Parts: sequence; C-alpha cells; structure tokens
Amino acid sequence: MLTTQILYALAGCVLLALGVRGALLHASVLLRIVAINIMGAGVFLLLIAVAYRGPGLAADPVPHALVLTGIVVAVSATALALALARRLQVERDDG
Amino acid sequence: MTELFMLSALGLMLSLFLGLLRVLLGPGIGDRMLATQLIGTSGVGMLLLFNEVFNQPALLDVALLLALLAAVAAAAFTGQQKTHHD
Amino acid sequence: MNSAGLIVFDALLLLSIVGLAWASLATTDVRRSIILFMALGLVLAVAWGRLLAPDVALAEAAIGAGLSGALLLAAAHGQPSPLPPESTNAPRNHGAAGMGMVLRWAITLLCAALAGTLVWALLHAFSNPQHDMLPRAISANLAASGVSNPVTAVLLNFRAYDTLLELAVLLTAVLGTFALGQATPGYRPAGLVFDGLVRWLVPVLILTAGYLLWAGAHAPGGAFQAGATLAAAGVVLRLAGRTRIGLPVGFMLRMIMAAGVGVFLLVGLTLLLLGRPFLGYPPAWAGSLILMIETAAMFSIAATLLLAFLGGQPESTDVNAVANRQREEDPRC
Amino acid sequence: MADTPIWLVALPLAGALAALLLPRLATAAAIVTGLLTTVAAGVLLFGVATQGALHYEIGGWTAGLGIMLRADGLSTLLLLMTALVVLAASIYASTYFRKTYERARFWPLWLLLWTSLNALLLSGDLFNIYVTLELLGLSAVALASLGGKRAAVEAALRYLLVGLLGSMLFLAGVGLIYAGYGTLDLTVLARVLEPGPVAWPALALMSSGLLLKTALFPLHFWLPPAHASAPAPVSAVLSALVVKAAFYLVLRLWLDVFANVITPASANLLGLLGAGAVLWGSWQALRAERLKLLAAYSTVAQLGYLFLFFPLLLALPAGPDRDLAAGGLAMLALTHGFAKAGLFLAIGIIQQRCGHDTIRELDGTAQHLPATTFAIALAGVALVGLPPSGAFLGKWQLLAGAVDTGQWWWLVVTVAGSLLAAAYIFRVLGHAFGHRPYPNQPVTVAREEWPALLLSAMAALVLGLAGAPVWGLLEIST
Amino acid sequence: MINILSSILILAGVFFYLAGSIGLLRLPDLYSRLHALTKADNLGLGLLIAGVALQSQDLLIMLKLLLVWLSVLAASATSAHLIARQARRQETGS
Repeated sequence: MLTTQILYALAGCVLLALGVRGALLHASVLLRIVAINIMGAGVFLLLIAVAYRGPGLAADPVPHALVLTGIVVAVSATALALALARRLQVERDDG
Repeated sequence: MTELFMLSALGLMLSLFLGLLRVLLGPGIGDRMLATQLIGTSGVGMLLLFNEVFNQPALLDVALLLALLAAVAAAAFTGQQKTHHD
Repeated sequence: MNSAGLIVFDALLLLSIVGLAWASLATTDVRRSIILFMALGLVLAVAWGRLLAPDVALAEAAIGAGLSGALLLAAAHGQPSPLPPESTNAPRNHGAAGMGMVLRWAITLLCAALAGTLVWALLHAFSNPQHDMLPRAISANLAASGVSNPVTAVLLNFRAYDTLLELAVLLTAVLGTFALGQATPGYRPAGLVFDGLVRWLVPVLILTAGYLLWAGAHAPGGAFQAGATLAAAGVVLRLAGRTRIGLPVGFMLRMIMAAGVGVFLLVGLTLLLLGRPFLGYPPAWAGSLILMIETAAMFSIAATLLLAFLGGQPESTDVNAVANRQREEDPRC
Repeated sequence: MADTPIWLVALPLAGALAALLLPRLATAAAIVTGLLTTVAAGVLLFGVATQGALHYEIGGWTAGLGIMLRADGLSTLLLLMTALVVLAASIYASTYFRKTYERARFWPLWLLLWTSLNALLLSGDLFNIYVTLELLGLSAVALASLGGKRAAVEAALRYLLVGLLGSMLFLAGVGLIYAGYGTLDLTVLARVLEPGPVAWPALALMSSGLLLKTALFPLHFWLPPAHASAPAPVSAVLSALVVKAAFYLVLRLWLDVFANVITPASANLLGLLGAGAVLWGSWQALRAERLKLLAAYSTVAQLGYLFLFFPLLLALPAGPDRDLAAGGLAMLALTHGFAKAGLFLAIGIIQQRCGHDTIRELDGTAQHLPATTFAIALAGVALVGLPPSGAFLGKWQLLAGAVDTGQWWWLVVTVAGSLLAAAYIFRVLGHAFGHRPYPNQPVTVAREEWPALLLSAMAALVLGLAGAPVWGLLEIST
Repeated sequence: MINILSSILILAGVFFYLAGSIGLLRLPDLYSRLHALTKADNLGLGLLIAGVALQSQDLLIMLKLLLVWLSVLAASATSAHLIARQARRQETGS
C-alpha cells in the first residue's frame, strides 16, 4: 500500500464529489459543463493513482491509455455541449 | 543531487501555492490571469526538475508544450470576438 | 529526506488541486470559474508528471492549458458576467427557496457520502496486493506490438478498438456541432505584439506536433497529443484574428474529418479480408501500420478539435442552412 | 460466420463515413448499409442458434489484454431487433427528411448511432462499454437536437449533461473495479468478483450511471422533453433502443457479471423504483395533451415493468422457472422496442399530415389516415399487453413469477399499470376514431406508412407467436 | 564542480521564483505585480534551466531547454502586454 497512491486517489474522490455537486446545483450551463469536466478530472486522477507503482518503477500503462481515451471523449462531449449552449443562447436572443 | 532537485521542487511548489492564493483572491480578472501565468511557469520548472529526479526525459516535452501554450490562455481571455455584423 | 520531501510536495500539490476545483465550482462568475479551471489543468499536468504518466501529462498540457480553456472562453463570450443566479429557469417563490436550501444540503450530503464510500472502497482495493497480470502480459507482448512505448501499444494495438470508437466519438461531436449552426465569426486582430509571437509560435507548434507523432512509437507522445498541438496552432492563429487558419472547406474538409476513422477501419477490414483478425496487425508490419493510422488520426483530431473551437461549420460550405432550417409543414387536418 | 460480430460494428461505421463523404448519395448509402447490417444480424442469429454463443477477439489478443466481443442469445435478439427497428425507421426517415442538407446532416449521425448500439450490445469489456456509451450518448443528443427549435435544443442539452453525469459515474465504477481486480474483461470479472467493499460501491456507481441513462423513475425527468421534441424517426429509436441499451447493461451487470454480489434488498429497491415508474409514467401518459409526450411517458412506464423482474429473478432458484421469467423479461423488452418505434413513426405521420399531435384534436384521423391509425391501434395492443402480443407473454411470466415467489404486490402494480395503459391508449383511439362530419379524403402513403405498420404488427402479432424460439435462444448464454 | 555550480544556479532560480510570487501577493496593484512577476519568473526559470542544462550532456536536450526558456520569455511578455491592455481598456470603460 503506497501513501502516494492513497493521497492522489483520495483527491480524485474529492474532485469527483465536488464535480457531481456542481453539476447538480449550478444554474448556468457553462458552469455545469465545467463541473462535469472537474468530475472527469477526478476520475482520471483516481485511475492514474491506481496505475502508480512507486518512484523507480514503471507504472501500469493500461490506466494511462484509458485516461487518454477518456480525455478525448471528455473534450468531444464538452465541445458538443458548448455548441448546444451557444445555439440555445441564439434561440433565446431571437425569441 | 536528487535531494537538491527535490528541495527546489518544493520551493517551486511553494511559489505555485502563493500564486494560487492570488488566483483565489483576485480581485480582478487580470490578477487571476497573471497568477495563472505564474502557476504555469512554476509548473514548467517543476517538470524540468522531475525530469532529473525520476529520470523521465519525456517530462521535458511536457514542459516544452506548457511553455509553448503559455500565451494561449491570456490571448483567449483578452481576445475580442467579432460580432456577426462586423 | 527524499521521501518525506515527496510527501510534503504531494500534499501541497493535492491541496492546490482540490482548492482550485472547489474555488472553480464555488463561484457563479463564469469567466472566473474558467480561469480557475485552466489553472487546475496546469496543476494537473504537473500531477501527471509526478505520477510518472508523461503521456497523459502531454495531453493535459495541450488540452488543459490550451484548448479546453479557449473552447470554454469562446462560449462564455456571449454570456453576461457575472450571471444572475437562477434567472433563466423556472421562476421561484419564497417557499421554493426554502425547498432549494434543503435540496442543496441534501445534494451536498449525498456527494460527501459518495466521496466517503469511494475512499473506503479504494482503501480496501489498495490493501490487496497489486494486480500485475495485465502489465506483465503487456510487457510480454510488447515486442510483437510494433511499438516500444507501452501506452501507444495499448492504445493502437491491444485496445485499438477503443481508439477506433474514440475517434468516432470525436467525429460525432463535430457533426453534432455542424448541425447546430455556423462557426462563430472569429476574433478581431490582436495587435502587433501577439502577432509577433504567432509568427514563430505556429511553425514551432507544427514542428512539435510532428515530433510528438514520431516520438509516440518509442516514447511518450502519439496521435492525440500531436493532433491537439496542431489544433493549438490553429487556435493561436484564430485568436490572432486571422480568418484563414489552415482548414480546407467542402469535400477536403470532410475527407480530413473522416480520415482517422476511415484509415483505421480500412486497415482493420483489409486485415480481416486477408484472413487475419480485425485489427490484428502482422508483427512485421505493425509498426508501419500504426504510424499510418496515427498520422491519419492526427490530422482528423487536429481538424475536429479546431472545428469544435470554431463552434460550427466554417462558412461557405453548406447551403444557407440556418435560414432554411424551418421545414414546411402542410396543415390539412 | 465467426467474423460476423465485428461486421455488425464495421458496416454501419463505414456507412456513416460514406454518407459523410458523399452527401448527395447519403440516403442510398444508408439504406444499403442498413440492409447489409440487417443481413449480418440475421447471420449472427443463425450462427448463435446453431453453434452457441460467439466470441470474437479483436486483434487476436486474448481477452483481458485485448477486447473481446461476445454474442449470446439475449444480445443477438436485441441486435436483430435493433437492425429491424433502425432499418424501418431509416426507410421512414428517407421520406421524413426532404432537403439535401437535412439528409447530409442526419445520415452520418444516424449510422454512428447504429454503430454505437451494436458495439454496446456486443461489448465484453467494461471500459469499452464506457466508450460505446459515450458514442451512443453524443450521437443520440446530436440527432435529438436536429429539430432545431428551442425546445429541442434545450431538451438535447439537458439530455447530454445528464448522460455525461451518468457515464462519468459509470467510469468511476470501472476505475474502482480495475483498482480492485486488475482486469476489465466481463467474463473474467464474472469469475473473480466477490461480494465486498470493492464490488458493492463499484456496482452502485455503475448502476446509478446507467439508471440515469435508462431513465428509471425518479431519474426520468430528462426523457419526456428530449423524446417528445426530437424528429419522429429519432424519437422512435431513442425510445425503442437507446434507453434499452442502458437497460441491457444493467441486466448484464446484475444478472451476469455481478450475479453473486447483488443482495435481495438492492433488487427490491430496483423493483420498487420500477413500480414507481409504471404508476407515475402511466399516469402522466394519461394526462398528456400531445401524442408524442404520451408516447414518451409510456416509455418511462414500460421501462418500469422491466425492472419489476429483478426482485423476482433474484428470488427464483436457478432452473426452468427462472429461465421462463428471464424470457418474459426479454419478450417484454423486445415487444416494447417494436411497438414504441411503430407508435412514434405513426405519430410522425400524423404530425406531418395534420400539422399537430394534440390528442384532443385527433377526431377524424381514422377516416383520414386509416393505415396509420391501425398502426397506432396495433402498437396500443402491444403496449397494454393484450394477447396475442409478445407483451402478453411477458406480463404473464411477470405475474406468474410474482405469484410463485409470493411477492403479490408486484402483481398489483402490473395490473394497475396495464389498466392505466389501456386507458391512455383508448383515449387516443377514442379521439382518432371519433366521427368528423366532413372528413379529409382518406390517404394512404405506402412508403411512409408501412414501416410503422410492420413494426407494430411485429410487436402485436408476430412476437407473441414466436415465443418458443425466443425462449430457446435466450438459454444460449456465455 | 559542475554539481556545485548547477546547485547554485538552481537555488538562485528558486529564490527568484519565490521573490516573484511574494511580490505577486504583496504588491498593491495590478501593474506593479505585472512588472515584478514577469521579471522574477523569467529570471528564475532562466537560472533554473541553466542549472538543469549543466547536468545534461545531450545537445538535443540543451536545445529543448533553451526553447522552453525562449518560449516562456515570449509568452510572458506577450501575456503581460495583453493583460495590461485589457486592464487599461476596462479602466477607460470601452
């Protein structure tokens, strides 16, 4: 059991919970999107902490690959959400 | 030598932490941007030191990328979008 | 001293991560939240470096420090700042405000419980001896994978199917933004100082992207990091007020968007028709096939990220889509 | 034959690229792709029926190191249903979207949605499931926003944010499983998972993410606006297939992968939420003023029935009774898929021909659009669960299971829900068959109407008679 | 000998970093913070990079380090300019 692993995983859990709270409570769409991204960062932190094996040792590459995929997916989702938010703003301004 | 690198990384961490306080305190957007800049520069420094501590030459590339994109944040923030009528 | 120093360092780093995340979610000012989120991205890049995940750190540096923030800020431009709290949704009265308070606390408690349970579960998971079956299998098969960077081997060979679908996700997102309307009109010229920076920054970014793509086979890097760096070059150009940022239009654009998924799929199906498993590269060819797929993926990723930053279809490619959006209906009943 | 699983993913994906690159030929490309994919689904069904469950190791790497696709009885049946529903909806969509630019936007996203559905149903790897969930979510949202009006965009945005929240929770569960067991492969996990402080929270996280996506009461709030404001063919697929894909994952995790981790209390909780969904969804459907909203609330209710099976399946000992109940669950899911798709397509025709879908003003529809009204009636038969629909068989097993295990209260819920369903269906039919002194000329438009008719007939007539083969196929599991 | 020199350079670099961040925290207004910070962190990073570069023998790595320093210099000058311009714009209220 590595202290580093636990510390970082713990921070990941906190970020996840903060993100969920923000996503549920914020009124503004953009802030909700930021919240969901922070939630994602929490999950990624957790995964990278799981992969860590100690200062001199090579980390487990699988979680690293998963996180890279996760980052791309998160960016894609953010882009679509922002486009929807922008469109909604236009519709509101028009009507 | 590793210990000196570690100590210096701690020093940079402290500097990042102080920058963080300014980010949180504000008061203006400009102050926050400036402090973010400091966080980025400290991050670059730390990555360079880690590159030596953990013997991970790839961290140098990370530092380079952070350095190259350091101005993007400020530009994105101060850039003025055209309106549709422009 | 060394390990004690590391622990103090970790503690400070994590404190700043949690602090930034908290502060970014505590404010109702959208721009402030975005700045804090960008700062969080910078600190996270350091954290990935600290946890010996340089591949992830590279992606975070390109995305977190550059693109995500620019994307969010571009969307925030139309927003009033700071946003009046809860003015857009259903109107509320005082009774509802009381209910809202209860709801806030209930949600906060729920999230605290979530974090607590998760920590409890993780402590149990970490108390077992670590599972090294998969990492060992990866090192054993690394020689046959065609690349020597294990993360690239996982992404482009062992779990290549995930990456294929991930590229499809990226494509879907951009097609979705296209369907929602035209690109934003762009930025006013940013002035001489920034222009001077752009003049040498853009070529350096493009070179760096090429380097990262090439390095991915044996060192951290790869298609995604390279694509994101390339996209950053386009973002910089656009922020400087240029109208031409290196994206083609029309058929060429669609070709580039489709190239990542297309080449991937083509390689997979060709191998299938040759009697091998889908995406089962012959070891002798694996390296070149992966480089080919990664090159196509890099252009696709760069183009799609850049299009996401534009926020819609670049002008002059589509029929007057927005104007003609309303479909005619014939009320006959 | 052994390659069929990967073709089911590769074909629609290739079709999506073709539709993107050649916008003028997009419709043709989509229909050809649709036919080919349906044939592939049929071949897979035949293969699974004759040779048993199929496994396909992508890249030739063993499961665990690589990703494995798995096709067993349940997933194959759902794949075939997906193929038939999407194909029918595609034919309808080729008349629904008339302008070139509309088609150029619609078809690539549509085929990407199909890719994600097939990939999800075949996936045998936890992280891969996450990626397919995101592909499914993003393509569904993009399609739902195609209506372009404010209501559609608003609903799509909420749909997206809820979906992202759900998939992030799911991913957190996946991370926990990897931390505890060091593998992501479902078959391996089913062997090594044991009840305890890692598996329970992981299952809870993944399930809550999926329940959010499958819109189980009280997490259903996002569904009615999103499904009611999307274009008709999209609504059909969202209601019939997309929510069911998330449900399929819940089923897989609870009854297969985490089978020895779940407790009776948690299954009862799912049953209770299901009961809430049945009653609340049906009640809201009865009160709905617009047909599309009615259909959307009916989806909430129908998903509730599926969750009623969980406490029964957990209480029944492994054996023929349990298999019968599991078959009833599958039958109910299949029937709802066909019936709801048929219903939404029929509503789409009414909306286009009459310019509205207000239930109160439907009088004379039966005289004006006889075939469409007939399709609605057939779909209604299946939604209420009258014989000879497949839903009748499904509900019968539900009732039998409730009696066998002495959990009579689920019986009450089922009966009450069915009565409410009968009420909301007859309310629509009552208006539709209402006499109008000067009706419009009767119209039949074959190309628009027959997809809806076929889907509804499939649900109300064919599935009920095909009970035996369905039960036979379901026994083939991995 | 090289180790001692590089230690001195790195420690000096850290000192300038800290000086800059304390300045950022203590100085009264945006403009003075701007000036203090850009000078301090450029100098700090420069010294640090010099110290790290002494440790490596590889020419490619040294070039990369130089590039890092140059781009931070350029970026910080540019962003300082942009931030100051933005602040001035807000003050004049346009």
